[in-house]
Amino acid sequence: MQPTRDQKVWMYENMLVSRFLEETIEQIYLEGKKPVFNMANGPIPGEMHLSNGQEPCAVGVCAHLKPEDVVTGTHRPHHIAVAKGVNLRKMVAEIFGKKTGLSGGRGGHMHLFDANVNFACSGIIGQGMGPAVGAALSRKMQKKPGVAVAYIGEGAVNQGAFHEAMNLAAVWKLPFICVIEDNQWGISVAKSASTAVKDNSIRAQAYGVPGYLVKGNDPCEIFRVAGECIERARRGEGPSLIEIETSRLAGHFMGDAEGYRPKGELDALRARDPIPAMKARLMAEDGMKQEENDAIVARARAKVDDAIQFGRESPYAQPEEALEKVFA
Amino acid sequence: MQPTRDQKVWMYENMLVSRFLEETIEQIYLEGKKPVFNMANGPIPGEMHLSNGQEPCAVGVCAHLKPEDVVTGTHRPHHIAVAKGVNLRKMVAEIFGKKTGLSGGRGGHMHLFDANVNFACSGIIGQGMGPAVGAALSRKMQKKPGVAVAYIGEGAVNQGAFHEAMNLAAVWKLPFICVIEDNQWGISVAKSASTAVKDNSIRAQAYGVPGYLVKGNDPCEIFRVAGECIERARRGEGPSLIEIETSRLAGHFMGDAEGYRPKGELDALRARDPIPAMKARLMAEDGMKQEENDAIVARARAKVDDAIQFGRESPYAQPEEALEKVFA
Amino acid sequence: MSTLTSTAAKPKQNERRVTIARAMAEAVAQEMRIDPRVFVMGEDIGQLGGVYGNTRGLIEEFGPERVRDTPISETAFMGAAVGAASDGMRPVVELMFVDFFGVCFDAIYNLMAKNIYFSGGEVKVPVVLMTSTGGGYSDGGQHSQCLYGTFAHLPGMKVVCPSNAYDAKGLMVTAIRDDSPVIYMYHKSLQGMGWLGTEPAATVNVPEETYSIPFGKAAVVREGNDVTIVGVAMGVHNGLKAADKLAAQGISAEVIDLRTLVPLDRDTVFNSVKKTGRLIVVDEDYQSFGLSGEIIATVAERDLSVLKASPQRVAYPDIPIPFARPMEQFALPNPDKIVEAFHAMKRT
Amino acid sequence: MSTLTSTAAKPKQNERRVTIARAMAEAVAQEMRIDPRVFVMGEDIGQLGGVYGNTRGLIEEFGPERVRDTPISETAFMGAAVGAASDGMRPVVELMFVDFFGVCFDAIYNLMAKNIYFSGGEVKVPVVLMTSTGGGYSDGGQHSQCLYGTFAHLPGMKVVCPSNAYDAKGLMVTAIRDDSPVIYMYHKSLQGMGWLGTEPAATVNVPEETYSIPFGKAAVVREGNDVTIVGVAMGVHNGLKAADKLAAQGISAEVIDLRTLVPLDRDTVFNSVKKTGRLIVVDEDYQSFGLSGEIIATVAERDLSVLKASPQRVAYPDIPIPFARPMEQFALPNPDKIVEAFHAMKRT
Ligand SMILES: Cc1ncc(C[n+]2csc(CCOP(=O)(O)OP(=O)(O)O)c2C)c(N)n1
Ligand SMILES: Cc1ncc(C[n+]2csc(CCOP(=O)(O)OP(=O)(O)O)c2C)c(N)n1
Ligand SMILES: [Mg+2]
Ligand SMILES: [Mg+2]
Repeated sequence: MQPTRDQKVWMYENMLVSRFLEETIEQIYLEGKKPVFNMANGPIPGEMHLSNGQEPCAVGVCAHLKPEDVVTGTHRPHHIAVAKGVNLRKMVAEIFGKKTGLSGGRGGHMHLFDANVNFACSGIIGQGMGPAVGAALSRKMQKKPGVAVAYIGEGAVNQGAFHEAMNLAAVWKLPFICVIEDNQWGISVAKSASTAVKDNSIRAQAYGVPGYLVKGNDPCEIFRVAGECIERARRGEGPSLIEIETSRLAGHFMGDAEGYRPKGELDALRARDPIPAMKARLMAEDGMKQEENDAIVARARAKVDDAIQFGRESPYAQPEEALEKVFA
Repeated sequence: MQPTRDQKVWMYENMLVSRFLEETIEQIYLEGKKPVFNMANGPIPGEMHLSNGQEPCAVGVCAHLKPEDVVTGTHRPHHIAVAKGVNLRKMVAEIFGKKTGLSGGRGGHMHLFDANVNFACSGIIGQGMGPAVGAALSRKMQKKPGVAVAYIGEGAVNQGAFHEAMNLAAVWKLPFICVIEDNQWGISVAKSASTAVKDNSIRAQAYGVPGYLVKGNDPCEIFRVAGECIERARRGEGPSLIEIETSRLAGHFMGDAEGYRPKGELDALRARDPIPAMKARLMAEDGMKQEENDAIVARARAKVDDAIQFGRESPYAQPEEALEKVFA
Repeated sequence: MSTLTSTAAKPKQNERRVTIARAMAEAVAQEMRIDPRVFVMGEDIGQLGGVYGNTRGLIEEFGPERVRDTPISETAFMGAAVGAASDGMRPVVELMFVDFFGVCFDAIYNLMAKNIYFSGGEVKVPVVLMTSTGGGYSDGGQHSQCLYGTFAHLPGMKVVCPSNAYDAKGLMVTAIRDDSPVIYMYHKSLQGMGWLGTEPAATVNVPEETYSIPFGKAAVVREGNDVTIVGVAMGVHNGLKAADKLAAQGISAEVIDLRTLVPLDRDTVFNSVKKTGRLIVVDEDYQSFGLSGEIIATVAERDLSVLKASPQRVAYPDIPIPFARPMEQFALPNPDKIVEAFHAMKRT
Repeated sequence: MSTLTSTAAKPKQNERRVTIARAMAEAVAQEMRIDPRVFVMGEDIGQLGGVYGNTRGLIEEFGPERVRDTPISETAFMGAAVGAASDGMRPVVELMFVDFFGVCFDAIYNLMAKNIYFSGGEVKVPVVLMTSTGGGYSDGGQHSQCLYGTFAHLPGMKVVCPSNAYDAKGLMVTAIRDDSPVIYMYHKSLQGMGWLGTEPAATVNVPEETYSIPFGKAAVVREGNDVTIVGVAMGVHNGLKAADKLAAQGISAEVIDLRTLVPLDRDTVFNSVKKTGRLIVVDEDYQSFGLSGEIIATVAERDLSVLKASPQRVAYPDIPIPFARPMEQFALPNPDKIVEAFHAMKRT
């Protein structure tokens, strides 16, 4: 299953939105944090996990999804949320902690929930698995359409939740796909130091489900494999697992000095940045001209600028609103 | 690696000790629980998980172990404790809750600890895995001899602890063996309803370690496979996994009416009781005569009788001793 | 003060008397009949009917799609309950023993309890988590705990602890209809399962028709003037028995069944102590940093002057639960300890 | 009353001033030098030196065998810590944020905390579990909790919560030498990590040589006569600042740093309240069913008559921790709230 030209453009544009968003957040995050970096300060305080480099994982899968499909993201959720169609204004406002944000500022960047497009995430490693499996169960029981996709990092695969949820989805033959973003690092710990197998795709065998390894951080290849898995799930044939070799172009979170990275690694990864690669491909294979590119870039930029402006200018909730929304 | 005649006799005798122990406990357990079955009553109150039928798993593995080796058992620990050489008197006294028991009656039948032979267990499914891996780590770090074996039920394999501990043992190449007792049931839930693969041995591939399936509930075959795994671990070549097809000849716990068992299953399993089979084999292959058998049976019986008498006649701790031994 | 009182104390001729186990199953069945979104999952809750009988009969009526035995994978199925609930279902999920919470507590307290807040109320999490509590039958330290304080301490979960079958049914109906997560803690020795040595007073008349009991309303199960005894679940029965003993000594005890810990009916407790001037909290959970301290602090911080004597607690000591009967029984709260506590109170 | 007092308040010229992060790492290193059984494991504690700096320098000195980065498998490595400890090692293991306890709590509270008891004392479990607590820097509801009450409620674990580097070092040494499990909770905003907006008063003079501080001895960090303010970790600093403000109003506050929650130095608290007659408990953990209730109950149950006013608490409200700065800061305890609590106290 190959993406159409429109789908490629969609993927490219969403990768750009995601990247522009991260680049803008990065700048704003640093406001108020210089000369002394103090996470508590600035317009965007707290931890900030940027997704630069991992955009292909988001767009290659989500290109197949409709709003009714369910996605759970990780602690590094922006690219996935963008590709899933989370309301960008509300999402950015949430990252700023504003009243107009997805949760009115209660959640923050690791807790983005958009019920309209069935997106959720958690800051706890591996804990998107169970809820996605539960959503898949809900669809099966209600005989409603929709698949559920859980994103998870390669480090998180060593968490018990992965194992339990994969088995449960397989036993119950649920419309579920586990997408592993293998960026080779769990904070400062390399995959080889944390994971007993080279490729997590082999772990699919432990659940009797198809397992795929996608190399090259290539949106089109991810699209192809994800398409198969999602179709399979839609046909009621059960879950599958995809491991995607991707790259983390930023620190684990902002402020990470990355002393643990081997020299040269980052440069090598940057040289393989998937976004210029996608642009080149569209130009080479799909006859995209510079003008069309400029228009796409401008659209992406405008979306981000609009959302950022909305987020920045929105007011905070009243402090005492903290006490609300504990219960439904 | 085939067991010697002595090893076979050792296995046979320990299976007998274990079985006689369970049969005697069963009787005593029912004292005070008739006509109304109330778990709280009688000389042995609380839950009681008997191991009848699973003795081969215990003796086939433990025949290779020395006191210095570490074993963690499950909520169904008696057969394993017997084969590991746990002090039988103290163990029985513990099951009675007596002051002379392994913990003075604080633990009970799901919490048997004997530091002299490095045996421990837990009533929580899957939670023997981490401690056994930790003991294996300790040996490796201290460069002390010894392997660690964790027993786990086939139902427990679907618990996250299994996955995490297997991966950890494999990444750190520890002298660790996971032994799965597949009795086809987790309380009332059949393996097929809980487990996405037919044989858990395939799950070894998820950790890049050797995985074995042993059929037939045969102590000698278990001995052979366990021997390979344990030798491998002793050579410093890392962990492995063994799934043993065994049979649960009793209810999940005493009082279980087993309405969920298919008709005829129990009779079929009883017809394949591993203890008469082992006797027949010793007679056929190793020239065991009836007299020798009688002597073995008598020895086993005597050991159990002695331990039971010790346990029964021992005093309880003073009630207020409950407050002691919370901290070391 | 709440006007609701338990029916536990008033058996009538020919009335239908029902165990907590059956009251729970009946409430779930009635809700399943009227609401196709309600389903049950957990270990051994299908053909076995639940180890404690509280799902008995459900699989026969509703089939294995809606009454699902799970693998022994609490993290997965608690997480799945959250995901299914947010997707429009109303799962009733069982954690067989509350003691097992440690294998899946992240799914419970970081997801189930917080997703409503993290979504600003946009996502609902109508999960009922049923779990068994309590000891007294020598099941050892990993199968006998109550952990009321552990659950009640962490925000985002409502916590229900019925003491009798009437309340068990009405509170279950309320729980299933609630759009927030509810931890429904049932005490094994109140379940009416003979094999657990049940407390007979928990088995009471229960109407066949559906009814609900609001959360956050304590029940004054016995009125009195000299001392207020506060508890939940088995603590209520211990309190009632102690009240009988105290009555024989001419002391009139009021007994309060909190029924829900979250929300907590602090007013009913405070008003009772205002009347009696004395407070004893009974708790089968560990003593320190838990329910007993909270109730005492609730009264003391609001108005110390209502207390005529130092409040007391009769709680489980801060030790793991021992297996042996003499040690376990020594450690458990009981009516005599409550009577002693009354007499030991330091008058101001 | 304990005669130990914190050195936090007495900076001298030219003295060595050390952060809690460094004091912890120094204590661990010194113990590792003299005891080959001590080792460290956890996520990112090797080359990274711990997200909060408390293992910095260890891998360079002791190598990756004794300073082990783990997979993100808390259940496995907490369980492994128990197994290694019972086998003669003395693991110091890190749970990066206390908020993550839910993925591995069974290994902690059903194994680590109970195996000594279940073995009748035959097995020792010398594990130190270091874990970071606290919020205030907008890290959201899964990365900002304290959970003091959650850990202190469950028997079998000692619970340590230092407020300054001097105590941090001495308590760490005691923890490592203890044969029982110790939960060592360090507050992120006291770590001396600039990127977390550290409280400067936590960075104090720390002797280079090894010393230990006994568990169960609270420190009276400021003496006073009119009110007793009790807290741990950040609560102590809030208490000290409130005491300054109260002093400006002519009110003399005594401030108690509990230092360890288990064992709990109830005597020091009680004796102080006996002197002052008034009690305020400061707690950054959730208010209900936790530390604040326990401290109030401790005084009230022992002798109500020592209290001259209704005791008060300044604790985290029973809500998940919000991300947005205005909401989070609104919810956190602070010195002004303590001063207000003093004035709001109902006199008897
Ligand atoms: C249960 C749990 N343990 C630890 C953490 C801390 N933590 C946050 S992100 C992270 C690394 C995750 O690595 P990976 O899954 O590969 O995702 P990545 O950060 O590379 O996207 C860790 C250890 C956590 N959030 N939850
Ligand atoms: C975490 C946890 N969940 C559930 C239980 C309750 N339980 C006790 S034994 C058991 C079945 C275990 O099945 P299996 O692992 O196959 O062992 P078997 O009983 O067959 O020996 C269950 C569910 C438990 N003790 N711990
Ligand atoms: Mg990664
Ligand atoms: Mg089994």
